[in-house]
This record gives sequence, structure tokens and C-alpha cells, in this order.
Amino acid sequence: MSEALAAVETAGTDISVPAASGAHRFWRRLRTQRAALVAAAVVALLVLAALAAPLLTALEGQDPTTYHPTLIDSARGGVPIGSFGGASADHWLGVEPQTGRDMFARLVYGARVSLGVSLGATLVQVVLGVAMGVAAGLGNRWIDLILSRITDIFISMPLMIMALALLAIVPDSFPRPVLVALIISLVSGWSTTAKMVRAQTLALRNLDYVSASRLSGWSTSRTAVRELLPGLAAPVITYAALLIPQNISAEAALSFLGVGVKPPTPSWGQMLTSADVWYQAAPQYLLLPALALFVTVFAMTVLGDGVRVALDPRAASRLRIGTGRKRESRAEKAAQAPNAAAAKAAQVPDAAVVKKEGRA
Amino acid sequence: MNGFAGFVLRRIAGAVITLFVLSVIIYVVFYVTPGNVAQITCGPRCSPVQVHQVAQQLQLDDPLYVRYWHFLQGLFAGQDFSTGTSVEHCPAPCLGQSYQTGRQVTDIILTKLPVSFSLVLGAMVIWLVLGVGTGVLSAWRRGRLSERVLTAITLAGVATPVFVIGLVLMIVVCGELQLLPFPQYVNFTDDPEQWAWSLLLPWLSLALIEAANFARLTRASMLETLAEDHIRTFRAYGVGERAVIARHALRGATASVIALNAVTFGSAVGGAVLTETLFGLPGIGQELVHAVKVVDLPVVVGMVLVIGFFVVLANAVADVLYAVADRRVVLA
Amino acid sequence: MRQPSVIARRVAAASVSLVMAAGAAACGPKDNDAKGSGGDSTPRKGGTLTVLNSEPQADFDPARLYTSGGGNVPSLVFRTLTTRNRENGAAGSEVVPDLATDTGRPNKDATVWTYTLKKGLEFEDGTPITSADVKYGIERSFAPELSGGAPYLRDWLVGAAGYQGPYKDEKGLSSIETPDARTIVFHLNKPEGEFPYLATQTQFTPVPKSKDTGTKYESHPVSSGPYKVVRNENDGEHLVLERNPNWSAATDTERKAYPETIDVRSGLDSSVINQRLSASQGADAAAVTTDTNLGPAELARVGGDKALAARVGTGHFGYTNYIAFNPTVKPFDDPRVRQAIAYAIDRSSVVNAAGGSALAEPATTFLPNQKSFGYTPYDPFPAGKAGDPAKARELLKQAGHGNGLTITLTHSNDKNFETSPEIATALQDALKKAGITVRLQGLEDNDYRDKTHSVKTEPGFFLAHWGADWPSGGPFLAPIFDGRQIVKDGANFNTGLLNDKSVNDEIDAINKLTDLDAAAKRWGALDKKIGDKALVVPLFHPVYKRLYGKDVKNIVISDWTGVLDISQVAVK
Amino acid sequence: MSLVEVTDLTVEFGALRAVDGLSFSLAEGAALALVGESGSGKSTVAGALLGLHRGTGARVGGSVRVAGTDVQAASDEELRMLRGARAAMVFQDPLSSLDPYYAIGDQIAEVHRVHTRVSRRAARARAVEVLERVGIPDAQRRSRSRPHEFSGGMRQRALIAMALACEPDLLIADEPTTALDVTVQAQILDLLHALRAETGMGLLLVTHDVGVAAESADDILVMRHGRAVERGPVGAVLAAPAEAYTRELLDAVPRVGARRTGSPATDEVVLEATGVRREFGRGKRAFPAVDDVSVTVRRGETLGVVGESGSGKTTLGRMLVGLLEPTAGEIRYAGRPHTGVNPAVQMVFQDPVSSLNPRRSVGESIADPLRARGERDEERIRGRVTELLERVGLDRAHYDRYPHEFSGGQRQRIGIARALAAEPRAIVCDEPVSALDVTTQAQVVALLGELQRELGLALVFIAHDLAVVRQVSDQVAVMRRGRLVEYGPADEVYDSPREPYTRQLLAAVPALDPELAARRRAARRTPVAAQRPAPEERTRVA
Repeated sequence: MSEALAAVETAGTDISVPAASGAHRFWRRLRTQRAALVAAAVVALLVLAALAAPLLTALEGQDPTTYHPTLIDSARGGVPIGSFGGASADHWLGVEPQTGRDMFARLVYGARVSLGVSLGATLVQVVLGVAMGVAAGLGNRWIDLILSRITDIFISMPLMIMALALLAIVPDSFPRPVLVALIISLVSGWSTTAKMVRAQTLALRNLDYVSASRLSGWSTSRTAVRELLPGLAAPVITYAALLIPQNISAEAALSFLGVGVKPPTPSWGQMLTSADVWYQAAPQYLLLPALALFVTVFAMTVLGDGVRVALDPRAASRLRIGTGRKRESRAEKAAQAPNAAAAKAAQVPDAAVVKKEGRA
Repeated sequence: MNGFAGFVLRRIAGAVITLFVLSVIIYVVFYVTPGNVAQITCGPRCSPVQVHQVAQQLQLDDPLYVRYWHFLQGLFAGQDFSTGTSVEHCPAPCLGQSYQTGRQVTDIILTKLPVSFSLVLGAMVIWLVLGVGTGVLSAWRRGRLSERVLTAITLAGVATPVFVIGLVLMIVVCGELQLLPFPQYVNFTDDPEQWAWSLLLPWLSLALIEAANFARLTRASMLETLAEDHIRTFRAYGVGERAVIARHALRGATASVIALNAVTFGSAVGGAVLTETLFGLPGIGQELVHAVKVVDLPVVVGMVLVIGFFVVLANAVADVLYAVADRRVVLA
Repeated sequence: MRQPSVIARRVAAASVSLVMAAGAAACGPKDNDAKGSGGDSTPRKGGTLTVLNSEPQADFDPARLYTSGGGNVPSLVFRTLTTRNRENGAAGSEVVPDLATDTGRPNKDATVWTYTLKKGLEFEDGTPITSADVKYGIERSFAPELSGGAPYLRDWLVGAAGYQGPYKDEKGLSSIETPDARTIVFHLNKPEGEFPYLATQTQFTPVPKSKDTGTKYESHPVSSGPYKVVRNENDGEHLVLERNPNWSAATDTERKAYPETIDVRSGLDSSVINQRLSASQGADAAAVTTDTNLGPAELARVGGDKALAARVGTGHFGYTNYIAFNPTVKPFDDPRVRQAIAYAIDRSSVVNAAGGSALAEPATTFLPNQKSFGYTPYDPFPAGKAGDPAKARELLKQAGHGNGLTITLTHSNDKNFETSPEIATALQDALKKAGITVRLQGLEDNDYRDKTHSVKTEPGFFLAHWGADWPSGGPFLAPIFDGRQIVKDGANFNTGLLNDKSVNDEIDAINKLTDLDAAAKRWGALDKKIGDKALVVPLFHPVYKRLYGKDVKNIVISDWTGVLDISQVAVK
Repeated sequence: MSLVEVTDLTVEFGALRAVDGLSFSLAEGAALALVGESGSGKSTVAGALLGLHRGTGARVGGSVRVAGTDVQAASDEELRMLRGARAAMVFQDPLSSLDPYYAIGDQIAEVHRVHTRVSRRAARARAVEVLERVGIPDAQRRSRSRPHEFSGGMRQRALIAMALACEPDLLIADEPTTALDVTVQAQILDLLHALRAETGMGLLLVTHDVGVAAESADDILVMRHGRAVERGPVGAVLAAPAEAYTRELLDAVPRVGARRTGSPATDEVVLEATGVRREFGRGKRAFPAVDDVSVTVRRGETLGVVGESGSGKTTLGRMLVGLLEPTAGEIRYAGRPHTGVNPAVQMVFQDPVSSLNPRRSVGESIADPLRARGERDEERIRGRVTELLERVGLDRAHYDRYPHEFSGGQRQRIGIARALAAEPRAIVCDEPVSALDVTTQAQVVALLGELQRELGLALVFIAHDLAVVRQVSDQVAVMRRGRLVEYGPADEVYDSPREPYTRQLLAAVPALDPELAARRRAARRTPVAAQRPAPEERTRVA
């Protein structure tokens, strides 16, 4: 990821006027955006559904793995018998072609994997990215150089290829969803996060309160933890919210290449993969997971934007006329920032940018 | 322009190191991946004797570092290969010879690259128009219905895997409505018009999944710019809203759009595996996935290096363009 | 058998394709629906036939090809000593002369086979085809550079085991004699009554030594058949074949060669191929596929569409998907456990996973259900349609696994449907009813092959499949059950590690027979005998259902290869 | 009829009433100064004159007539015609007020073409013309530069040029010189004055700096809490303020004349810099921000460091506290050379916003030095912190509040408390009051003085405002382009400056007395071309 984009990555949070303080402010800002709240509710529901999958399916009286040969027409490729993919009181969303497994059950259990994988991956990406980014941002020229080089190497690795290779190497006993999550996060995402965090760190470390903390005698590491990390929260959370959808589709893509989670474990990506050919014969088989995926990504993105606005004081004070007496000093800060990225960090707004191998 | 020259030099050095390490990693990774290359090449019914002969012929029995050394030799000095009846020279930079087909990796790449480029270039035009257009509109009509709809469409692109979009597009457009013939890749040199028609759907599908990023970026940077003081200045001087949006707000977004575009392009050249597979485009990505499955090490390394090269290049280009577009930035 | 090699060499990158052998050809529908659309209107010469395939013709060198009966596209360019009979159904699984005047003259113990070439045979460049060219073609197939063919020549020809081909060893194979330009004699190290079948494979194609360019040869092989290669773009992705002026129909009674040009497009996604064939617009109206089955999803659609259904060719290729046991691994050393599993199998759900009753027929015999294989119906462990869990539990109790049993089923993660996760999960679900808990071990395809084909690492319980190199019991049973074919330090296919003298002797005895019908009967008997040992549990025989374009006429699908034969197709 | 007629104007942002029933008028060609501290609503008024509050959700009441247009009633189109053509505005921050992506000439031309139907070429010519008029040297060439290639002063000139482009009747200047150095400020004010004289346009000057008002306006209107406190001719109001608040305001303004009283200075040297040099950038791009500077600070003594932006005063400060390592020379603390930070030498920062971590309660921030020193006893920490809070004039209850809940002045006090917590012997104050309103400034300065007397602190007081510096300093160091121009006892430096640069600085300080201001201006009048920007004045881009 280029220095330029690293800057592009950085959230709109204006570094010399630090962002929200305290959760309550954050919530107040978030509450003002109806769209974001709805999105948050949707996400919450999805997560709940995933967690409560066993209960929900028990409620329906089905499970995701049992075959129902009687519900499908074997002579016609195993297309579900009856309209709407054989939807009925027993099978709320119908059954899967070829196997007759319950769609609803597979959908909610699939949510577990898809959400789990994407959230897990995002977590790793963020942790790794922040660690590397902060280290590079605070370390001396050499540390910075080496870490940046490592990041570059990961960035230029094609996700698919590494996935195919790694999945063949790693022993079969290793839990698949974890592995998939790891691969997604290791091969993509974290490196861009790192670049972004580095740029932010370079800009943040010039702030007076960071200097002040050093003056009071704290070690650099302690300063980083206490003064920098909170400052990074805004851009990082924002960026994470953008990573999640990307990771969901990456999981789908891996399934398509046959290196996703293993059957009989369902995942939305896997369902889509086997469903696309059924688009004409059994539309709901394709549409249900596609819809689920869309709703999730949509909600996540809207929520992400909401979070950004809530964390970005300038977003709140858009288009207002003020005397802005402190701008000059801010401009100088940006100007003195050690490199282009940091300078731009002060100016360039955010965007969702991760590597595309995962999805194209 | 000393700063610029320095930047270029640093970038080249960095790129070389990156690619070098990358090649080592790939060698090691594929050295330990399961799959008896000689057996695969020879076929499963080959007798041990035969497999051994093949292994010798492909120099598979050499230790890892020797094989890597041969690879480097080929890269810098070229290599000779026996076709059985004759010996032929593969000039530097020679990426070796495919285990499976015996073709020279450089040839394979040269036949595949144009396809990948055709795909990505065309898609790029669409995703720029679609993405930036959406971005501008949604920044301008912020909060209105038209924005929500547009955003939803682009997001649908992100949310739906390309193999779904692509297939459904094909079934509907070519199968049911019969508006277009089914895509069938034609070399640009053979028939430019057919080339364009054959790539229309692949372009669309690929562009659809990328567009959203551009829309988001454009929108974000435009809103950011709209909050800047200089916008206030031009409003205060009676410059119309259209002009403010088109001249000033959009201009503010170009730098980052250019940067994003370069990077997207770079990663898509080798990354559009699914699109290539679905539409049967014999491009880099598809070939690479195949090569991995049959553990065709020379092809894998060659292709990964080429892809890595494009990613690194794209990122450097992104920086330059960014700096050119935004003069306040000096490359460092 | 050809299957794995092809897949191993050409895994469709990421398609859900139900791809079968790239080289496979067609086979006669039991129901003669061959005159589907244009079958009955008289075929005429001319036009361009389009072939839509998912697997590129990566190997187009007769030495490297691994085909059954000379393959489909390859047999348009390569003629061989003998070839398969291009007729519908059972008749299609007979061997007939091609370059040779007859299917071969054996000595009395079938260790020496003599062939005479027809008169007036020419290469595409007009030079006459001699027996020396045939000999050279076979010899070069021993070169490591050109590896990939079937093992039989190496196993059968005298002194061939260590031979490295003409590039390394100028003086060639002494066991192949060419007393004159039209006669060629093969000396075998043991009786082989089925040699005529072997002579159908592309290694028996004449190759002019002067034109041989080693590994480069495949880009433009010299044609001896009705068509010559005029274009071969990036490694078989796009082939264009045109009529070979120096081929005379007089010397070739098998190939009809109606179209003027044949345009082979490969590397396509299987679902796209089927979409194009069903839409059948423009050039696709004259299109066929030689390697892509209708998927279950498409089948569901075709079922509802009369016009479409009329354009589906159905074929059967000698092929069996089965469960393999390794009796050296506990608990599968106990025959009762193996039998219990055999009883518990729910073949209907397996069939569904394989695409439904239209695409797969439940199998209880290891041999394919065709006369030429000597098919004799039997079912040692009758499990009915949905399995007999009760009987299974009972056997398990006897074996001391009364309170359930947990085993691991190994399968490939690859998406070609025969060993796929789908089948594995279907079995998992079925065995649950018999109180058997199945843990799935899905391996990447290469890993799966290495493990299952190596005596050292072979798992105890895994999915396997076997396809016919030619429609006879020999190549189907011997590699799997002949004790002397257990390979210790290489690719082993005798997964049951069966080394039973009586079985071995019977195999030798049958191989002596040159009366193939008589041989077939005894293969069938042998199959039944082995079946009782429950070393394998047959699951299903695949059925090929393939669409062809509106204008395609004269559909011939033989039982030999299961798909329509391009050499017979007309588009005018 | 008058140029501007504001009657009973009220502007409300949500609950906040920024302007509350304000009325005033401005005659053709007259100059009115709106003076007030931050939050007095003066800028809001300026915006209202051009109807800039439209569509921002602000509620505007009362009536505003500018050059015959009823701003409230006018259609968007009419408004656009008013903006720029008849009433033009000059904003505070010239850098952010120009589009960074376009050449300055083009931006002016664009504005010009909005109001006059002329060709691109003609508009471009006009742009060069006005740029020349505002004293941009080599205007033809410079008109092709982008804002960041201009110095602060030049940018402000460019903005004024833009305003002139359409020969408006009214020029609204919103804090036009706040971001500039004194000398540049003087130039800009002179320019405005000259332009008025020449074009006869009316001027509405919005400023927090009474001096600036005195320099360039005829009438003055003092605002507070959105209301008018006092108005009248500048001379009259400044000489004899009728209202208490005005008086307060005036008293708070530091005078360059006022010398420091009762300094506890001793001769025990606490902090010492000898020949320090600091470079930024590597290789070709390296330049010295501070070059061969030597200063000493004694116990109880205050060293004032003055200089314009880019003079290296901040860099020097950061070296003194050890945040920056000198490239050459050394810093000595109590006689011993010291590298790296040292709790005994603390710093008070300029920007009260960025100097406190917004996510931590002020109590925690102040407690930092204690904890860092290893203090674990929560009781004692809290005790000490509340003690400090009260010492700097805050409430013990503020411990758990967050920075955003405090005003600028209060935050600066918190900053001081944090510095004190480390029990330092020296404190470096980097522009501690330049971001504050005059009244607050006075309080903070006073506080620092007290503390110094009490604790015998050695203070280094860095500022660009000469008056403030004189008020607090015993010794004064004048810096320019990284070097020490003049260094000595405050009174000597101020009363009998040896260096011309020092004199120039002093002459540039705005006077509160209009007559004096006029005389100074006359004295200052030098050919415009001579006012070339110093190279380091250009904003650097990393």
C-alpha cells in the first residue's frame, strides 16, 4: 500500500484537535444519526442470531446437517420439491438442493462462520496493524525502514495463492475457520492498517500532550500506550468497520476456490459458491445467502460511516463558520510532520481500501 | 527535482528487496507443500522408475538452495533447456520452464498479461466513471434519496461476490434477454471490436465490486473538502454551488482517487482470479491458481513475482501521482 | 486409468465443474435417444463445429496423452493401429482396425502381436506413413520429457522397464520389430489377450522422426487423421483444426469428418458452457462439449424444458466411485466392520450428492454395469436404497463396537464431485444412523493423492474412483486387486493390499484369452468373488448427460467413452 | 443612505445565541471595527452581512441591508450578486482560505468572472493587475504559484487582491492579521489603509486586538456576548472608555512601554544553552532551525525569547527541555550537561487544546509526573493534584473533568499545574498566552509571575508578542532565522535597541493611540516591493 494511500486510509479525524472524549460524547454524536442506529441494531441482531443459532434451529426443530432425501427430486438433479424451495412449517426457508438440508438452519449457522471469521480476521488485522504501525511510527529510521519493508512484502503477496499454499501445508487437525480467518488477516488488511496507523502515529507524536507525557518522565512505550493508542482509536475503529465487509467477501471468495471452511460446516460464502449455478432452478438457494451477505455488509458500512462521523469532531462542525484561530499552528504541525504521509494524514479523508485479490 | 530522483531510487531499491524476499518465501512455501511434483507431472500410473527419471530431468532431487540458485542464474544469466531433440536457450531474465508443459515461464506470462490488462483497463474506466460519479452525486445530494439508492447499488457490488454477479449477469443478459453473445475472449490484435464486446460483461462485473470503494473515497474527500475554509471563501465570493462542487470540491478528491486507482489497478492485474475463471479469460490470475494446484513451482514463482512487481509499481506510481496532484506534498 | 492423471494435470481452477476426463469420448445411450434433435436428418459435409471445453488440450503430444480409445479431439488428428468402433451403445465398445488392416494377429499364447498397415496412408505433408513411424511414436513415449501416458507399454513390452526413449537411447526398443515398411511386431513379456485394446491409445500414433521437435512437438503435431492443427493458442486454450487434404476416407472407415473446420475453445467455466449450449445462439448452435456434464442445477432446468431435453446426449463410461478400505488400519482389519459400513451406506443420498438419479446410478458391483466389462449383477451386502442400519449395528456388536464407533473418512477437498466433500458428508450423515460417528478428513487434492496412493501413508477409510482405460475387466480389476501390482515405493492402486494367489492366478489365466467375450464372463465372476471380501464398497456409476447445439446432427455415443463422438458429428 | 444597515440582528446556533439584537450602520467609505473577545459573536456578524449562515441551520433574525440589498430577503441569485461584487470578505487564515490546488491568479480570475462577463484572458489580466496593486512583486509570474508557495503575508495580500478584483463598495476583514507576525501585520494594515484611501470603499474590520482596531478604523464597536457594549470614534473610546468592560479590555492589553517590576532574580544559573544548533532534514534538504545560540537562565529570573514565525524560538525551547537533541552545542542544567527529558525542567505549551489529552481527566494528566516519579499512594496523589488545581486558581472538583469542559485560559492553568507537579526548577513557556484573549492573557501572565516569586522558578518565556514579553522578562533574546539578533536586559533591548531588526519589530507593534499609529505608519511607509518575504517565512512542506 502506497504512502499516499496510507494517508488516504486515515480517518477524517483531525489530529491537532483530538477526537471525542469519553464514551458518552461518542454516543451522543452517534445517536444523532438514525441510519447508523438502525445499522447498529441490524448488526446486533445478526450477531445475536449467530450466537443463538442452536436455539433458533431448535425452535424450528431442524439442524444444519441432516439430509432429507424425500424433500428433493432426485431425478431432476435434486431440486427441492414444492414452491419457494420447499418452504414449509418444518422448513421455514425451504431446503438445500441435492441434500435437502434445512436452509434456515444452514443460514443461521453460516452466520456464525461468516461473522466469526470476518470479525476474528478484523481483530487480528487491527491488533497486528496497530502494533506494527505504532512501532514503525515511533521507532528510529531503521526500525521504520525494516517494518515498512515487511509490510510491503505482505502487501505484494497474492491472497489467493498464499491461501491455497498455506491450506495445503497446515495440518488438517487445525480448526479451519480459525485458519481461514488467520490467512485473510495475515495476507491482507493488516498491512494497510499498519500503514495507516504509522501515518497517524507520525502525526500524533508531534502533539503537545505526547511531549508533555514524555516530559513528566514516562518511557516511550508507556507514552505510546497511554497517549497514542487512545488517539488512534478513532481512525482504527473507523477503518476496522470498513475491513469487516471486505473480510466477509474474502471468506466467500476463498470458499469459491475450495479453500474456505470445510463441510458440513456451512458458511455464507460456501452456500453462495454452490448456489450460483442454481440461480434459475432454485433461486432462493442463491438469493438467501446473497441477501444475508448484502444486509450484513450494508449495515456494517453504514455503521462504519456513523462511527466515523461520531468520532470525528470536524464532521460534527461541518460547514460552520468559525474564527478558527488555531489553524496556523495546526498547519505548521502538518508541515513539520516528518514525511508526506503524515502531512497528508492531516488533510486526507478516509476510505475503505484493502487489497482486492480477496474479492475479484 | 533531486527529491524526486531520490524517491525513485529508494523505491526501486525497496521493490527489488521486496520481490527478492517474496521469491524466497514462495520457494520455501512450495518446497514444503505436499504433492509429488514428479508424480503429478508423470501421471499417477507412472512407475517409480519413470517418476525417478522425470525427477532427474526436472532437477527435482537437488536441495532447495541449489534449485533457488538455478532460478537466480536463469534470472540474471539465462538458461538452456533440452526439448529432447534439440537444446534451446532462454535468455535472461529467464524465469525457468514449466514442470507441467515445458513451456518457458516468460512466454506463458507474456501470453497471459495482455488478457489481464485488457480486463483490468476496461474495468478501470467503468469503476472510475461509476464510482467517482456516485461519489460526487452522493456528496452533493447528501442525505437525499438519490444518494441512498446510489450508495446501496455500489454497496451491493461489494457485498455480492463477483462469481455471483458475473454469472447472473451472463444468464440474464446473454441467456435470457440475449442482448449479447456469451463472452468469448478475442485478442485485441485479432479484432478490436469483438475484443470489446467479449469483455463488456467481465468489465462490468469487476468494476461493480470496485466501484464502491471509489464512491466512498470520493464522497469522503469531497465532504472533507467542502468543510474546508477555502470553499467558504468561494461561496462568500458568490461562486455558484455547481462550480464549487465541480471545480473545488472534486479537485480536492482527485489526488486520493488517483492514488487508490493506481493501487486497485496494480492488485487487480493478478488478483482478478475469480473474474477470469468465470469468464474463461486466460489471464494471469487463472493460470496462477492452476499452477499452484499442480505445484508448478517455476510458473508460480514467475507469476507471483510479476504480480508483486505490479503491486509495488502501482504503489510507487500512486505516490508520484499523488504528489503531482497535490503539490503541497513532497515525496519522502 | 486416465482419470486422475487428467485431473491432476488440469484441475479446473475454481469451477464447480463436473468435469470428467478431458480425453474421454462418448458412449451409447441405453435408450437410443441419439436421434434427439437432428439425429435423423441426413448429415452433410461442411460448416464449422465449435467445441466448448473447460479443460484446455494442454497435452497435444500423442506420447503424453492418456486417453481411452484415442480420445475425442485427439483422434481427429491422430490415427492409431486400432481404434474404438464409432457406433452407438454396446457396439461402440468393440475394437476395430484403424491404420492396421486388422485388430492384430497374436501367436498362440498371445505374447507376440503382428500388425500390417493399410495401403496409401499419408501424413498431412503427403509423406507416406510407415511402420517405423509407429515404432518411433511408441519409443518416444518412453522419454521422461514426454511422460504421462498409460503404464501398459512399459509393463508389457520386453525390456521396456528401464528404457528412456530415443533421445537418450538411439538404438530403440528391440521388442518392437519392423521387418518391412508395412509390418510391425510387438514382443510381450507375458500373454496379453487385450493388446488390441491397448493399440487404440495415442502412443500408437505414427510420428515422423524428421519432424519430431521433442517437448515442442505438441504445438503442431503432424496429423495422420482427417484434420490438421492450424492454430494452437496458449497451451491448448484455443485450437483450430482444418481438413487434412492428405487423409483419404477410403483408408478410414471410422471417422466421418463432416465439418470443414473444428474450433476448440477451452478454459471455460462449466456452468457457462452449459448456459451457452442451452442458449445455442450464433456459433454455439453448432457447438458441443467433450468434457462438461450437465450439472444437477442445469438438469433441474432441462427437466422442465422439452426442446432442451431433446438436445441432451446420455452416455455411460466405464467408471466406478467407491469406498476404499485399508485392512492394515484398525478397525478396518475386521471384515465385520467393513461389512457393517457396507450395509449402512445410504446410496440414494450419495447419488443425490453426485447429482441425482439422472447423473449417477447406484452401484453394488465394482465392474461398471456394461456387458463389455462382463458385468454380472451381485450385491453381497444388500443395503437397499437407504441403507440397513439395523444389520450394521448388529455386525458392529459382533465386532465388539456395540456402543458406537468413531472413524475418520478421508476425502479430497477438490470440487470434482467424485471424491468431493459433498459425497463425504452424505456418507457421514448415513453412517450416523448406524451409530458410527464419522470424522471428515478433507485433504488438498495433491495431498490426498499422495496419501491414498502410497502404501506407507494410505488411510484406513477413504473415497476413491476408478475409470476404464478400455471397456474390459482387465484394466479395471488388475491394478486394484492384483497382488503383484502392489507398488511399495511409488503410486499404488491396490488399496486393499490384496495379494491372493487364487485371484492372481485367475487374472493371469484370463489374460491368456484372446476371445474377449469369454474373457469378459470370467472377469465378471472374478469381480463377484472379490466383492465378497468387502475391501471396497461400490457407491455409484456416473452417467454422462451433455447438451449439444441446435444444428448438431448425427450424434453417436458409444459405451466406450460415454460422450458424443466428434468424428461423427455433422453441423449441416 | 448608508452602506451597511444592521438592525436588531440576532443569530442563533441551536440553543446558543451568538448575536443578540445588534444594530449598527456603516457609511459609504467609512471604517468600523468590531472588537470583542472570542465568543463575542463578532465573526458571526461578519458572516451575516453576506448571508453566509444560509443553509447552515443557524437562525437569523432582524434585518441586514448591505449596499442596498436586503440580505435576509434576497434570493440566492441576488445574494450571489452581492457577494464579492459589492461586498467582499477577507478571512483570517490565508492558507486555508485559498484553494491549495489552483494557481492564485486563476482563483482570483474565477471570482472575477463570476461577476463580470469577460474572457478568461481578460480576467487573468485583471488578477495580475490586482496582485500588483496589493504589492505582490513580479505579479505576472507569481500569479501562477499556488498558495503554499506564498508566505503568510503574501497570501493575505492575495486574499485582499481577490476582494479588490470586482471593486466592491464594502470590504469585510475578519481577523485579517491574527495569523501574521507583527511586521507583516503592520504591512497588511497599512495596505488596507492605503486601499481605502484610494478606492474609497467602506471597511468593516473584525478583530480581537484593540491595537489593530486603533490602527485602521474610524469608529469602533465593542462587543460582548453578542451585544454591543460601547461604540464611538476610535480615539474617543480608547482614550476615555465609558463602559467598565471596555476599560477592563484596555487595561488588559499589554503595553510595550510597561517595564517589569519586582523580579526575584538571583545569580544561580539553572539552565544554560551554549552554542546550540539544530538542523532539520537530511542531506541537501537540511537547514538549521537554530544556529549557534547561547543563553542562560538564573533562578527566579525570566528569559523572554521573541521572534517571528520560523525564527526558531520554539525549537530552542524544545531543546531546553530536552524534547529535541541539539545537533551541536550543549544544554546544561544546574551546571551539569543534560540530554533527554528531565522532570526538573518542564514546559507549558502554546495550544491549550492539543496540550491536554482529550481522553483523560485533567486530574490524571496533572498526576502524570507524580506517578511517573513512582508515587503509588492514590490518597497523596489526589491530595497533591487538588492542591495544585487550587494553586492555579481552579476548583478541586475539576479533578475528574475532561479538557473540553474548560475554556482556553483554564486549560492553560491546567497545563501549568501539570508542569508544577513535577516540582521543576525551570519552566519553558512556549507562547503560553498567544492563543488567549487579552483579559485571560493578563491573568495567566500574572499567575506565572506569582509562581515564580513563590518557588523561585527560572522561566523561559517564548512569544511573538513583544509587549507581553517585556511585561514578564528580565532578560530578552531576539531571534531571527535561527540566530540570536540581540540578547540582553529587557529594558536595554526595548528602550535602546542596537539592532535595526529589533527596531523594526518594535515599530510594528500596533499602538492604542490613533495619532501615534498614523505617525508610525508614515514612518514605516517604504516602497511595497521592498517588503519581500524572508525565505524561511514560506511554509515548509515536509
